[in-house]
Order: sequence, then C-alpha cells, then structure tokens
Amino acid sequence: MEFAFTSEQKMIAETARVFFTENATRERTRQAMACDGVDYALWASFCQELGFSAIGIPENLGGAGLGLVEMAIIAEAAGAQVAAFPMFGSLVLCAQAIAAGGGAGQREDLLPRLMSGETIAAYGHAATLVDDGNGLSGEAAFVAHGASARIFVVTGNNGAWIVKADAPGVSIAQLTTMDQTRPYARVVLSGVVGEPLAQPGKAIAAAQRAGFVAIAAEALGGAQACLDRTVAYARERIQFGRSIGSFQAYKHRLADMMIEIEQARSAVYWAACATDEGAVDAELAAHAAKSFAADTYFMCAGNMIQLHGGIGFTWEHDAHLFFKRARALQSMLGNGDWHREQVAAMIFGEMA
Amino acid sequence: MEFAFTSEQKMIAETARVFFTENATRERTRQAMACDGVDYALWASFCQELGFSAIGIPENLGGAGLGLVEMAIIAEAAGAQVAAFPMFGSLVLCAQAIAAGGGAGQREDLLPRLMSGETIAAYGHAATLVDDGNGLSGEAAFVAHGASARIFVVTGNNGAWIVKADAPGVSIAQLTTMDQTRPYARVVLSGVVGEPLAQPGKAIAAAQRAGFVAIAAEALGGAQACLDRTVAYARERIQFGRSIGSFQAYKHRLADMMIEIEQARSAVYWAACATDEGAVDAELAAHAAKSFAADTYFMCAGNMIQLHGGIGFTWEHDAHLFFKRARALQSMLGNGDWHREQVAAMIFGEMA
Amino acid sequence: MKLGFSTGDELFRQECADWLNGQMSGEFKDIKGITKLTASPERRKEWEQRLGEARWGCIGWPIEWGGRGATLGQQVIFAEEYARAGVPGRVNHIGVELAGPTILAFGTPEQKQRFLPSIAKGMTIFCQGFSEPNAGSDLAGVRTAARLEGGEWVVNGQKIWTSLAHIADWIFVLSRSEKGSSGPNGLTFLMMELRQPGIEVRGIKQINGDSEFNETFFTDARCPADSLIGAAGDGWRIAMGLLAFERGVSTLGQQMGFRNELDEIIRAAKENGAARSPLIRQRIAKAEIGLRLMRYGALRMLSNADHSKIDGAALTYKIQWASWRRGLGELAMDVLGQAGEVTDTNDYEWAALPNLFLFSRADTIYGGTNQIQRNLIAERGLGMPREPRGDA
Amino acid sequence: MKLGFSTGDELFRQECADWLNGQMSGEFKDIKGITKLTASPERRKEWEQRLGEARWGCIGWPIEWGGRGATLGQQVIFAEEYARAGVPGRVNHIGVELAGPTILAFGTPEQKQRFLPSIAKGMTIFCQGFSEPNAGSDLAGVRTAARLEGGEWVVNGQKIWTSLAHIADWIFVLSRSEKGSSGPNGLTFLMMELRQPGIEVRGIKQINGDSEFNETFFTDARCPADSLIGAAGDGWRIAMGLLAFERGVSTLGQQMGFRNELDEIIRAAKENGAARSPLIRQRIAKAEIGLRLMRYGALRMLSNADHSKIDGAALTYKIQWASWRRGLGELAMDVLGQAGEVTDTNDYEWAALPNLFLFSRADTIYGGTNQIQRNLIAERGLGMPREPRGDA
Repeated sequence: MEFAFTSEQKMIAETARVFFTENATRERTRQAMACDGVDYALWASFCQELGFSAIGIPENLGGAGLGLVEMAIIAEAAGAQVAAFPMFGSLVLCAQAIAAGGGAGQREDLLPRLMSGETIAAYGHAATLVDDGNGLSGEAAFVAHGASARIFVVTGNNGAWIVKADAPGVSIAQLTTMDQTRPYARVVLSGVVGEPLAQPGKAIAAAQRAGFVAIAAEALGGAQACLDRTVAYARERIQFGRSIGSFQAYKHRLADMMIEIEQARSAVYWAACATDEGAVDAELAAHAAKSFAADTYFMCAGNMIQLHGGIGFTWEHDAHLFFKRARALQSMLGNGDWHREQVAAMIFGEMA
Repeated sequence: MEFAFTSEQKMIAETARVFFTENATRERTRQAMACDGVDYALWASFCQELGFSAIGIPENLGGAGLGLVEMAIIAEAAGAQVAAFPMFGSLVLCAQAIAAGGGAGQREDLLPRLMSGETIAAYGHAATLVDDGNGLSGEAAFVAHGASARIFVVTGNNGAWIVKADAPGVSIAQLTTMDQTRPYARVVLSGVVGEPLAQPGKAIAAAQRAGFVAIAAEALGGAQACLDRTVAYARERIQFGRSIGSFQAYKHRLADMMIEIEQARSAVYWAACATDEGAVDAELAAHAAKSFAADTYFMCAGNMIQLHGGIGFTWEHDAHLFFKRARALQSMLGNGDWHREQVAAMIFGEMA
Repeated sequence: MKLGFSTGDELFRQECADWLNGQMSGEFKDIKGITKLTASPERRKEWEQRLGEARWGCIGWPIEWGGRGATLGQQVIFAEEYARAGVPGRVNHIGVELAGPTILAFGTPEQKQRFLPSIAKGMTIFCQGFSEPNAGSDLAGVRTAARLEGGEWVVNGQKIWTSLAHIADWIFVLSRSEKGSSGPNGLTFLMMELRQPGIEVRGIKQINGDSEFNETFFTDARCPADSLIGAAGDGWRIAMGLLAFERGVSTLGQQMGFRNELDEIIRAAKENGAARSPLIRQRIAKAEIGLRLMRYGALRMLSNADHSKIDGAALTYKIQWASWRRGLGELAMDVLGQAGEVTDTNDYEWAALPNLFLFSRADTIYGGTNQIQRNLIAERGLGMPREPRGDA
Repeated sequence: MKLGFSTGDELFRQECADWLNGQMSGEFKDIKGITKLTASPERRKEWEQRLGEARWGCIGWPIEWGGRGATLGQQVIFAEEYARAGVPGRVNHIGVELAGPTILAFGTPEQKQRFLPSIAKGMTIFCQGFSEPNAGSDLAGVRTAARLEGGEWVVNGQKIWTSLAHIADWIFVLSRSEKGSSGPNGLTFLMMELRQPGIEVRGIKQINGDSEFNETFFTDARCPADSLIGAAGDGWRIAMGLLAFERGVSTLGQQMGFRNELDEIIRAAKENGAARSPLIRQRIAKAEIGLRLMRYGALRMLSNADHSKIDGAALTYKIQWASWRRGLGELAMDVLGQAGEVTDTNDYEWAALPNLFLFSRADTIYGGTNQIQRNLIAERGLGMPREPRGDA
C-alpha cells in the first residue's frame, strides 16, 4: 500500500507550504486584488527561485519530470493561501496544452518562457471560434488572468491556437470579478492571425485533465485552510462564557467539514495518481475530484463565514477570499452538475 | 387575519385527536398489520359513531357540508397515530371522485354506503386500461387497501369506472407491503363489466385534489407525532450521565424537525383552504403541500429512529410504523420530484 | 379558517396602491426600485417624511400617536403594496418597528410625547446599539458601561453591527449600568442622541464591498438621566421584549422583496436557458414553495389570537427565511453561471442577484445566528434543557 | 504515491480468485450470493472451517497462529476478491477482526494458544457483549456486574445488540468488576463460553422483519478466574483498543458489498427507465463518487505508516460509510418507486434493495452513532473541548 506521499513528495509539500505562507500574505494578496490579481513578486520567486514551475512538464521538454501528483501538491499549497498568481492559466492550462499538443517549435519557443514566468499565458475557450481564412474570430468570455497575459491559448470546437495579446484584432477587457485574486477578462478576436497547435485534441484533453485536477487540489487546500483557521478561532473565541468550540453545534460543523475534506483529499490524489499512471478510471476520477472538491470548498468556506459570526462577512477578514475563490472554482471548467452528468454517462455506459 | 382554526374546527381537531389516540392504539394497529391492514372496529366507530366520515362531501349529497380543511384536520389526527383504516382510499379518493363525477344514481347508491363504512372502496389507476367493447382490461398495480375493498373506482387515461370486486374477470392479489397499515393490492381486470362515471375528468381531478391534501395532512400529523414522541423520549433518556436532550446536537435536530413541520402545517392548510375557496393558486398549493409535507414526514421519521438509538430500529418500537408510512406517502400519487416539476411548469408558464 | 381578504380590505389595498404608485411615478421616481440599504440616504429621509405627512408611516400605531389604528389585515396589505410598488426599504424601520413599539410598551408619558409623533412623522430616525465585538449573539455579555454622573448618563464602550447609524439621529443602547454585574443583570436601556462629540460611527466594509453596518464608539458620550426606558437594571427585560417585536407585519413586506429576487432568478433562467435544466427547475420550485410557505406561515402567525401558547410559526420564522434566502443566493449564482461573477462596474458594485449571493451570508448570522435560533426553538418551543453558560 | 498493485500482488489476486471461485461454484455453491447475516448459519460455520483448513481464515495473522503473515496489500486483495466472488460475510468476523487481534495484543501466552489457532481454523466463533439497554453509545455506563467467587467470575446483567450471539460459541463481555465504581473505571474484559445455563440469547426483531441482533441475558453466568484479558479493572483500555481494530482491511471487503448494492441500483435504473431522469443520474453519480472515495480513503488509511499522527481518513470513515449507505437505501427506493414497497414473499422478507433501505437506518446508529462520531472527530481530530459528562 503506497497511496501516500513519498519522502520527496512530502518535502515538496512542506517547501510549498512554507513558501506560500511566507510570501502569499494577506497584505500582498490584497494589493494584487486592487490591480490585476497578480502578485508579480510572488510569481517571480515562484517561477525562478523555487523551481516548481516546471512541475508537470516532462523532462525532455525542459520540465521537472514530475507529474500531476506533484502539481496537485503545489496547487493545494497555493490554494490554502488563496495565492494571487497566474499559475493556473499559464502553467496548468496553457503549458499542459502546449506540451501535449504543440509542435516542436511551439514547445521549444514557449515552454521555457512560461516556466521562467517571463511570459504569462492565459487560456480561453470560445465555442463559436472560427478561422474563416481571414483569421480567427470569436469571443472567449471568462479568461482567468486574461488581462495579465501576453499570449493566449484559445480553443474552439475544431481547433486550438496560440494568439499573441498584442496581435492586431485582439481586444482584451478586464472584468471586475467577484474573486479578485483571479479576475476574468473578455477576449474578443476579430480576424486575428493565430498559430494553430499541431494536435489540438491532445492539447485540449491535456489542459482539461490538468485543469480539473488542479482546481480540485486548489479547492482541497482552500477547504483545509478554512477548517484550520476556524479551528484556531474556535480555540480563542468565548461566547456565553464558554469557549465557542465547546458548543456541540459548533464542533459538529467542524467535524462535517473534516469529513468532506478527507474525502476531497482522497479524490484529488486518486485523480492525480490515476492520471499519472494512465489508469482506466482516470477520466472518471478527474470529474469526481473536480466536482467533489469544489463543492467541499464551498461548503467549508460558507461554514467559515458562519462560524466566525459577524466578523466573518467583513471585507477586512480573509473569509471572503476563500468564499469567492470557492465559488469561482465551482463554476470554472464545468459546474458540478455537468461533471456528475459525465460520471453518470460513464456509469450507464453511454460513452465510448 | 383569519388563517387559523375556527372554534368549530378546533373542536373537530380535538375530538379527532382523542378518538384516534384512544382507538388507534399500537396493539390494535399491530393486529391489523398482521391481516389486511384494517382495524375494522376502528373503521366502524369512525364511520358510525364519530360521524366524521361525511366530511368533505356536500350536504346535498348526504355529506357533512364541510370542506377540505376539515378533511385535512381528520387526516392529520389519523396520521398522528398511523391509524390502520381505509379512510384514504374509500372516503378521500373514491367518495370524492363519485361525488364530483358520478351520475345521480351512482351518488345516491354509493355515497351513503361509503359514508356509513358498510362498503369499503379502493381507488386504482391503470394507464393501459381500455374498454374494447368486451369490457375493461388492464392492471392497477398499487391499490391501497385493495384487498379489503368491495368496490373499486378505476381510472385510465380516458375514463373512470366503478367496478365490483366480485365481478367476473376481476382478480385481486394482496401484496406484502412495507407499510402494513396500508397494504397494496394488485387488481387485474380482464373483460370486466364496469359502470362508467358520468364525468370522469371531474372525478379524477377531485380525487387527486383531495388525495394530495389528505396525504399532506396525514404526513403533517405523522411528522408532528415523530417530533412529540422523540421530545418525550429526550426528556427521560439519560446518556453519558446527562439528559440526552441537553446535547446540542440532539436539540438542534429536534429544532430542525420543528422548522420543517411548521412549514408543512402552513402548506397543508394553505392547500386545503385555497381549494375550498377556489383560489387561483389552489393547484400549485396542492402540489406544494403533497411534496413538502411528505418529505418533512420522512425526514422526521428518519430522525425519530436516529434519535432513539438502537431501540428505534426494533420491530417492537413504533418508530418503524411512522417511517414506513412516511415512505409510502412520498411515493403515492406522484413523488416529490414530479410534484415539484408541476410547480416549475406553472412558474415558467408552461401550463394553461 | 380563511385566506381571502374582505371587500373592505381590498378597497383599502387599492387606496394604498394608488397612493404609493403615485409617489413612485411622481416626486419620488428617482428612488423607485432601490434595493441597497445604503443608497440615496437623503432622499430616503425625505421619503420617510412624506410617509409621515400622509400618515402612512406607522399605520398600526394608535391614531393619537400618529398612526391610523389599522387592523392587522390592513397592515399586511400596506406592507405588501409597499413592496409591490417598488418602494425602497424604510431607513427608519428600527424606529417604526422596534423603538416605537418599545416606547409604546415601556415608555413614560413624556417619552411617548417626545418620540412617538416624531417617529411617525419621519423626523426622528433610530438605530440600535445591541451587539458588541465580544458579544455577538450573546447580549448578556454586553460590556458598554453607563454611569450616572451629574444628572447625566456617561457611556463608554463600543457597539457593532449598528446598521443605519450613519443615517440615524438617535440610538438606543443596551449598557451595563451596575459596575461588576454580569450576565443579564445590571443592564440599562438608554436612548441617546447620536450626533454628539462622544459618539463616532465608522462603516464596516463587507464581503459585497458595501457598508450596510457600522461600528459605533462611545467615549464619554452623554444623555440626560431620564433617557432610560424602564428602570435602571431593567435593560434585559426590555431588550427581550424588543426582540419580540422583530417579527410581525413587516415580514410580509420583506417577503415581497424576496418575491422580486426570486422573480428575477426565474426571468434569468428563462433567458439563459437554465430553465430547461430539470435540476434548476427543482430548485426553483423548492424556492417558490419555500416562499409561499413563508407567506402562509406569517399569516398563521398574525392570525394567532392565543398568545399564551408558543407560536411555532413565529418561533421558526427567522431561521426559515434566513436559510431560504441564503439558498436563494446560491441558486441565483447557479442560474447565472460565470456571468454572475463579473460586473460591469469598475468599483466592485454588484447587480441585485450577485449582491444577494454575497450579502445573504449575513442573513444567517445577524439577528441571532442559525445556531442560536435552533437553541431557542428547542428550548422555548420544545422544552429542552437550556444550553449552560460557562463561567469563563 | 502509487495506486497500482505489483505483479506479485496481481498473481496473488489470481490465486485468491481461483480458490474462492472454485469453492463458490463447487461445494459451497448453495451459499453463494447470500447477503443476509442470518441466512444458513450452519453452512456458513462449515465455510469458516473450510477457510481455516485452507489457511485463508486470517491471512494477516502471524504464521505461527494460523495466519499467512500476509502484507497489507495482500489482505486488501483477498478482501476484494472474497466479496467479488460473491462469498457471504464471515460469521466469525468478530473473532477474526476483533477478538483475535485483541488477544494477540493483550492476551497471555496461554490465551493465545487456547484461542488463536482455533479462531484461525474457524472452530471458535465469537460475538461481542458491549452495549447495554441503558448505555447505548456510552460504554462507560456499563452495569453488567462481574464478581470473583470461588475461583470463578460470576456475571449478572444484560447486553444488547450482540450480533451473531445465536451462532457464536464465545462472547467477550465488558463487565463492571468493582462494585460502586462508575464511568470508565472498574471495568473488566471477560471471555465467556456462550452455551451455558446462565446465558440466554433472545433475538431482537428489527424494522426489516429480520433479527440480526440479539439481547443476551446473564444470570449467574460463570467463567474461570483467568478468563480476563489484561488486568481486572483494565477493561476500558482494552475495549478502546479493541474498537480501534474495527477499521482496517475488512473495510475494503465491506465496500465490495456496497459495490454490489450500487450495481443493482444501476441495473434497476436502466431497466425501469429511472436512468433517464437527470435527478436520479445526479444521485447515482454522487453515490458512485462516494463509493470510490471510500475506497481511496481506505487505501490512504492502510498506506499511512505514521501512526503517531491522527489519521483523518480513518477517523472519518465510520460516519462516511454509514451516511453514504443510508443515502443509498433512499436512492434505491427512489429508483424502484412503489415497486420497492412490495415483496413477493408472504413473510415480510425483502429483496436486497428494500432490505438495504430498511436495515441501513441502523448503520448510522450501531458502532457509535453519527453524533458520537462527530464528537470523536471534533475532539480527537480537531482538538475541540470534550463533551462534558453529567453527574446524573
């Protein structure tokens, strides 16, 4: 039975935990929230000093040769601090898409720039995207950190392209977004010259696979942080002359959070591990993890507010950062109902 | 503001409560459960001594001239004791159908016999029921108290008929039923001579209307009884050296039961009153009441078992009677999802 | 048992609707449809005065104090028509629904004369100072101190969640007037003028970017010795009585606001196709049913003549609406999808439905958390043992 | 971190499957697929002995005591293949999973010699006597009294929920051996022969019409003085250690049973068209996900080498499976519709899915109610204050 972190994985987890705790502080995150949701200093030291940005990219493409398990470990640690940086769009979605479906030239050109953090990429999907000979036209509505990106991977129903942010015909509007640590942009293309990815199907599949797992891992980290912070609050808060954690209603809500979180943890590392091992249930696992962990996070963040009482819904307290991120993770890349419907279709043998 | 019982209604409620508490005792109910689910002595005194069997039938048809509110009051009191008697099939569904849609002869012949309790009627629906000239053929699958009935009202997609239990071609099989206080029968008709009801549409609508409200009212009574009995148990049971009702987890579950029950009470009497007054939202109210009250009952009966601990899932304890009745009420005459879908269709203006 | 209103009531309904619609399409057009508590405070004070002039401010109060002595049924009708006409919420709802009734019940003749007509006319706006930073749901834990000094009460301490304090003229303050007392003993209920050097009000920015609530700081704040309601040390009893006023006719007006929110969700679902999802349809049906049941619960509550019996509908009402509305916020977002997570404004200002989602997290907290509500229901409604206080 | 099994493990899996399938298609064909605990007790005792003969009874035990010293991975594999082959549950699971490990951990050399080989061979069937009518989840409230008299323990009292007592040869009994002691002090752990004049076993008929559980009455029941495990008065520590054994490899076998139940629901939904309902599809997907997460939770639990840290997966496992299975019962009935509420038998005997619905109400009660589980999770897992005992 080896469904536990190796000592190397433990080390990565601990290093990442310390890094995000020390660097993704509430002060710095709030500064980033007031602008484009990127803490550039955090991003630079994450990519250049810590050296975790290459995780998930094969060694022959210049990556660290580690898999989704390690990527999940990093995403979990980042999620625990609601870190404001573009790892998800740039390193998870775009880098995975390029690594899996880009041509040799695209990989060699782009992956090093993404891994170094020098270039931020963002990932957008536009069902209506067409290349009518005069270039790409269409609109990607909710592009995470889109206003901070220099290049985009845009996908449509029949292809995937690299598009430069400064290419003629690209217009980018940053949107005031509920989760200010990961604001959306609307990216409109009108006759834009894009560079097609060599194998769009592979690219999209890889981005989704990694995206589902990374969202789930981030949600797990966030949910656990909600629990940890509420437990700490319960230890010090006195109400009605008693420690508030001595009230059974309070205790049991904390227990309910832990029950969900433990399952979310199983889900995340099952999905990551199954994908890395190419197991037959990897796809089912990814849908399960995305839907379960995001719901767990939302439940825990909601409870965090409730269990903090009035202070929990102030701007000053961090609870709302978790709450809003949790909501964002629920609706990104397909909501829970959609993911569960995919699972149902697999169960009933309705998919190939 | 007169959305409260009149003094006459209060009196009916109190009389009914006393009657069922004294007569529908656990011993007598268990005797009935071992046979056909009818406590005949209860049935006889309900119909003949108490005089409530005419409630819901207009005075000009020999009834008591009281409406669905009064019928709900009786059903609520009967539900609180999980009374084993055929009021629902005979007096609610069949009598309402005959009163609303029967010809003059049918009313005059049948209603007095039903109201006196002399004849038990049961109500069955068979989507496939056809009269091909050689008589009625089809199967009604879950006919409540069907094995105790002498006549049936059977409905199909294009009609409603009176059928005698001893008519040639009728075969009745009593089914071992989870809720032994209201066992189902399978009624198979093969070329049976039935007597068509004059206005089948009216008959079916009236039976449904009354059926939805009566189920809801019965569920309300049952749910309240689950709460009352659990509260009584909580007062006497000591665990861990404390009254078990002093545990907040226990208290809060009781509170949750009360919260639902209070809403169910509003639902039942809204639906009954709206129907009696011919209000525009009467139909919506009936769907709301049926689904909400049955779910409330199931939740309360489940909690009753849980809060009684091990004793709660023994045969000896009455909790399972409530639990099984609650389940039966959820699935009778359309489950909760179906009723809510009707409400949704009304909301979205998809119905006439 | 009856649901319908009488013909006289329906005539009254028409009268209310006519007057309210006239105002909202006329002079007060600019504030029609406002839902945020903090929007257009000055115009809304003017609206309070207009209500007062026309004697619509406190219709349930006795005629001598500026009311109309309206029946419960008429009050229900007015509350419904008020919301139906798109009139914004009352900035003096604390004065009308809490302070006024408290003064009516416990005040001296002088206090009645001083405050009631003025509240009824919309000239005196009240807010309440109950909660404190370390005594959220636990009013007995109040620490704000009041001492009698030279014919005046001198108050020091801090209140929190004092909604509308930035608008109000007066605040009623639950204070600890007996030094060394603890728990529910030694509390006194004071009415203080808000605009004085010893009182500072600071907005609390919330999760939705807005500031409906405030902190209020008292530093040697003062009021005359006769500013207390009831006797010194009697504050607990008054506060409990006052909380009992929190349920009533106004709930029906509140529900009309909920109705608007749900209708907007239904509209959005039709527009964006969410109405085709059977899962969303179930949730919308449940929300619709829940809202209707609130209405009929409130009618049961108002119809209940027997006040000696605990009214289950009243006891369970707060947790019911709060939980319902929090769920409604989640439903709203699930109907809107990601579109609900962005706004066209630059300033983190939210349209009604996303704002509902964010703000409704507070509904299950203020006015007694869901946990406190369940305690009350189990203890008062079902006779379960009371939760013990610690001695920490 | 790894999920897949090694080649060696897969070979072992094949060996298990071959042997088990051989038995179930051969001599023990008649008991294949039985799910009820109470069905065919005599044949299932014979099956225990067959397992013992072939050394498959307790594969995780040391070789010297009749086991195979199997690795955890192998134990997992055996449990999975056992369930997959449709082999009915072990009637000696208490001996194999609770009594045996307890004796291994706390027993004297003589006790080990006396019991372990015999359990491993399927010759000695155990049941447990913990709960009492007035001490359901509260083991410290045990009243059954044991006194030492003439070189024997004499036991008087009553145990309840003693599952399998009508089949077992031995019972281990938590008894109060110090007169006047209370709470966790003064308890002693005894192993008693069940078939003796002083012990009477009565079945408890349950909600589903069956009697998996019993009441066991002790009236001057006797056992030799050396029948105690650990020291006199040490029973609490032993009982707590014993409950800790309740989680482990067997959970994976249990999950295979759940798998069968869920598969039957899926089949039924396909057959009767419920699989077309998006609402049912969501619930089935949730059930599937929940089951998978139990599996991976159990694998995390078994992979956890660091026993100094509290294992969250282990601590939350009981409430997780119990709540999941209770929900599964409700889902089953909603898939079946009214057809699930009738049975073809005359004797109130239920097919697997309706029986699941009824029996699973017990899952959240026995072995520590959901409420007790949440206490344990909050106290042991999260360091919250312990629930105070009363002194009543």
